[in-house]
Amino acid sequence: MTTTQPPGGLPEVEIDPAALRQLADARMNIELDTGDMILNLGPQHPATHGTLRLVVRLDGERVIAADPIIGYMHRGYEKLAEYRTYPQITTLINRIDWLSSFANEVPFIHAAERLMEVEAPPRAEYIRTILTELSRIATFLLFLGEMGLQVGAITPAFYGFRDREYVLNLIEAATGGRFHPNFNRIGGLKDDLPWGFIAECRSVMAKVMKSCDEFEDLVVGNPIFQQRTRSIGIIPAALGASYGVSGSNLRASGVDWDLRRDGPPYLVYGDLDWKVWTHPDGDSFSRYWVRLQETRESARMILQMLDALPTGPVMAKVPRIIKVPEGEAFVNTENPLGEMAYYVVSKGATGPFRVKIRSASFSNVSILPWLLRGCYVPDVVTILASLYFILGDIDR
Amino acid sequence: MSSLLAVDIGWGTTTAIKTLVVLGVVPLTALLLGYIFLLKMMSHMQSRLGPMDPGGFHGWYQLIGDGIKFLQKEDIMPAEADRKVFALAPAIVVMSTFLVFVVIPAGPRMVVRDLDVGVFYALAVSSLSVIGVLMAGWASSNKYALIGALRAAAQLIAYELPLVLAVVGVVIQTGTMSLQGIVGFQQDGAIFGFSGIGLPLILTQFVGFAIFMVAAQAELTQPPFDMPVAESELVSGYMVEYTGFRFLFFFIGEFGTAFAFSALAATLFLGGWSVPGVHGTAADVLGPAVLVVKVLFVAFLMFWARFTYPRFREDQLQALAWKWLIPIALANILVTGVLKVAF
Amino acid sequence: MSEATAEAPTWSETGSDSLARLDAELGDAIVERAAMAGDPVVRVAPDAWRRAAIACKEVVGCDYLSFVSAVDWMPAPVIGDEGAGDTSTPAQPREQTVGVAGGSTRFQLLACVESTRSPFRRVILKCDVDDAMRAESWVAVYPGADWHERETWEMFGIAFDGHPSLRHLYLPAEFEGNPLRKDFPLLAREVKPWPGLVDVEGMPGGADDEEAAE
Amino acid sequence: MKREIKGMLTGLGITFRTMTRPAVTVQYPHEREHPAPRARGVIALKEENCTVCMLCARSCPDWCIYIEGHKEQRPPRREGGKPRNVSVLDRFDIDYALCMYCGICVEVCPFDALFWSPEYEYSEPRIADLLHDKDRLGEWMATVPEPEPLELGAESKGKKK
Repeated sequence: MTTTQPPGGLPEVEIDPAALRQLADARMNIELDTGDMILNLGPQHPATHGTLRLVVRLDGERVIAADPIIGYMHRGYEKLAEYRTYPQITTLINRIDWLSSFANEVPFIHAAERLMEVEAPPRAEYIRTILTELSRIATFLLFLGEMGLQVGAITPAFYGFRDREYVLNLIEAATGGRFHPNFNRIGGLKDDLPWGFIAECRSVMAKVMKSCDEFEDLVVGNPIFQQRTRSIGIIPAALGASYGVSGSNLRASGVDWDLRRDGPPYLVYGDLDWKVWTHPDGDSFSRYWVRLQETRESARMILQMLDALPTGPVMAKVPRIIKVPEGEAFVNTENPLGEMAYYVVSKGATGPFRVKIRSASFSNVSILPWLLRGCYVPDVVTILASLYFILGDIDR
Repeated sequence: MSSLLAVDIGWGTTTAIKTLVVLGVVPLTALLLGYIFLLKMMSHMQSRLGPMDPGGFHGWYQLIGDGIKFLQKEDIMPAEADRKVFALAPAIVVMSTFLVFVVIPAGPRMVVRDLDVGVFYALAVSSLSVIGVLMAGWASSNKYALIGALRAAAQLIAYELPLVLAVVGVVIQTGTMSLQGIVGFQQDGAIFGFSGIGLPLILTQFVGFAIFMVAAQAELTQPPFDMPVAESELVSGYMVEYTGFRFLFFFIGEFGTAFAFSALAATLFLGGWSVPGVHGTAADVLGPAVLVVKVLFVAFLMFWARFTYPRFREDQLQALAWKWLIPIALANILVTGVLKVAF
Repeated sequence: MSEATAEAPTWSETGSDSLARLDAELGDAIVERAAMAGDPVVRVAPDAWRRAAIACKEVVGCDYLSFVSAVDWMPAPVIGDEGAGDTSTPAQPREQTVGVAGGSTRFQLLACVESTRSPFRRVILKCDVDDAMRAESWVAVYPGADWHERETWEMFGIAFDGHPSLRHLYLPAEFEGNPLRKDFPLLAREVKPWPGLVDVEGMPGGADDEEAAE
Repeated sequence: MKREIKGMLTGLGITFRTMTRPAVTVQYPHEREHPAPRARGVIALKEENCTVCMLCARSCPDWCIYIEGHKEQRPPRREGGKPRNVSVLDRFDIDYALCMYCGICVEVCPFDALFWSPEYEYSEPRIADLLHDKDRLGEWMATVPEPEPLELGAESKGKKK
């Protein structure tokens, strides 16, 4: 209890022993109260796959707040696209999500084809689908290994790289580029498949299936991995959707939504017998699990397409100098990382007037401030790895 | 002891020779484990070959070359670092490794000092390294290093207990804390009258062996318990600011300690240098080779797990130590004690 | 615009019910509507931008935010001399045009929301931005609009009312200018001469036709 | 608990099994992998086919092709014909430091003067040395592979060397 006198003299303090003890406790608490620590993860940090920067405020090892800072790799592709012709732009968009470049080309080419009212021949669409799914497998195989590395197991990463190499060799044999195929043309493809591709592709798909089994045993089945990922970074379905989280990340939250099936029909997915995988949990583990199943599903789809590959040309008749008629087109596709969309505004010139590039990782990562709150530093790494983003796909 | 080389050597000279031998043995063992397991076994487990060119034969020279490179490097110290502590930390880490080697016997007379409390001593000095780790983390004035060091401290405290408790079973059974005594017990023992392989204590103390291996893995901060260095989160934890020869010290400390713990496990549970029926000078000659083979076997188990498993989270590690390992180790002691009294 | 009462186009076979409900909810706030290869495009009044988002989310069931961005409809200034055969940049029309669903201002907001549940797939929303360069923020409706609006703000200079922290996303904090505006120059294309200019020396004394080479 | 132990052991089994199998890596530079014939490694220039039409330089998205030429008069092809004006290539540089390996230049070339070669060993310590002049580009012609046959059911034809 304290009583104070009017200003002018020292306050007269009546000391109560109980209050004194309380006071001492309070002081003790203040002394024990540790200040928050600001930890800067990135832009160069092994968990950020490039140049994402996370500023996290820590209390001990618990994250109080996280602020992703992006843009270290911003190349301004939307601006650059305004200065280039349509064929030149495909070389740019190869480099948005550089792990699945072929899949990036498809929606842009489709948008241009829709404006020009050109349709690629069926064989071209089949080959496009095969290569899209191949790049999906390549991307996911890397994820399956990389996620192991991020939670501390060094070996799965090498298995991921090893098996991805077979798929990349296939893509290179067909397109000439391992990472940047630039193989799509408005109205079809640059070239047909090389001799022996189908046989080689079949044997690679067998390897992919085996590789998936290996990851199932080495990573998914490992109790430490499960402890590290289960109920870590749960994305509720509705919140995820309103953040624009898409692709496997959203399907791992139980949303049965795949643009290959539910979007406007594109490529030849309608002809195939396949399944959309979902997982009800929405945590890091389910994101891993869904991607593992989707890798297998893609391999199955490719095998079906190899059997049903139609004959014929791979290029429709298009003028030599491509001028796209005036109009707007919006095409979104299910890319390995999620929904990738292009909004193309054309004014009848050889190049677009404006291209809005909607990349998947950008929206997927935008949920991080919400998602990271309250987890531990090691979980930050788990969550970052399980969301699976490519910096080029965030920064464009 | 003075008749080691069949000539009369004074105490001072013997001590000097022993010191030099230990000084040489620690980096050598670190190189051995680093080369066999880190460079070669890991590479093959990952479907690759590892370094093949340096030295001509399977890249045997790689690590030596790396060591020389480290010595040539500029000694970088962060501007904000606590310079003296920063410089001292790696030395303390390595020192604890050196001290463990003092009591590990490689033959009846091939030991620097056979202490009566050898087990106790070895486990005590091995945990000195945590002081060096804490110093390194604090002095680096780096948040990653600090978190890493604090994790290391928490972890080493948690795992010191199961480590010690796992050994208690051995001590109860053999009735001695001297490592030579324990080896002798195993050499002269017999399994139901069959003395062909002696009595490796792993047969009776299997639970103790398993707990010792897990705890040793945690003491060595190897995956799945490598949170203090956690490559993907803390970059390198407490050693993040270290370069050049100071980093080399940490490296030697890491692999030297791995060897020391493997040697302890081999000595306590696999019979150490002993070959049943071989005594005297023959054992002195044969002993080191036998010990190294056993050590490599134990180290293989350690590194096998290291290259296969992901890492725990700090709280999960604590839970494992306090909820599982310590109770099991206590139960093991209880059972051993009861059986000891009963037989 | 008076087309608000015009006959609704067959926007989408599967989603006409949903669109009718969107119509009823927004009423006069819809300035213009159009169809774009099966996708409905709705241009709403600037003061109904957030209301449109709420209607899309609550009434139509578009729970998923694809993107929020903008378009600058002003023609870009020409780089270099047009007569010199410089075809390095695609030649766009010189006069300002409007896109699908019309428009009356230089800047226009552009957004797409999709549905993950109903067969009604998606709707593209547009909204004019007047010279005040302000718009309503969607963050309260779709939290994912946060980064999209920050991007639009720094790239076009459109400020969003109700956005929690409108700061630079890609560019450094001290960056000035709005790169995606058409009058913002692309330096990479201006500091280097175009290597595509025909660089063939004529024969001494002879008048030659450079195009003959093609 | 049983499942956990099984999970731990199968993991060890996989790493052990891999250890006993041969490695998949190639010991570069002692052994080399051969990229696919289509691989876009380096651009080769067949100088005599080039007519200095500038199409490649114009279609390059990166502006990394630099061409200069001059006109020359050549004797007529047939007796009594008019002398021909031909463009002669003085400079043809590709700056591989800028090149994005998209292959548009190879594709637009109407006179088959540019080809892809799968060669990849031309890294340089200095970035300026990545600018290949027409002699260097001409040397790559020897490494251009024959066009490979296409897969069953294909109709289009590959580009001739």
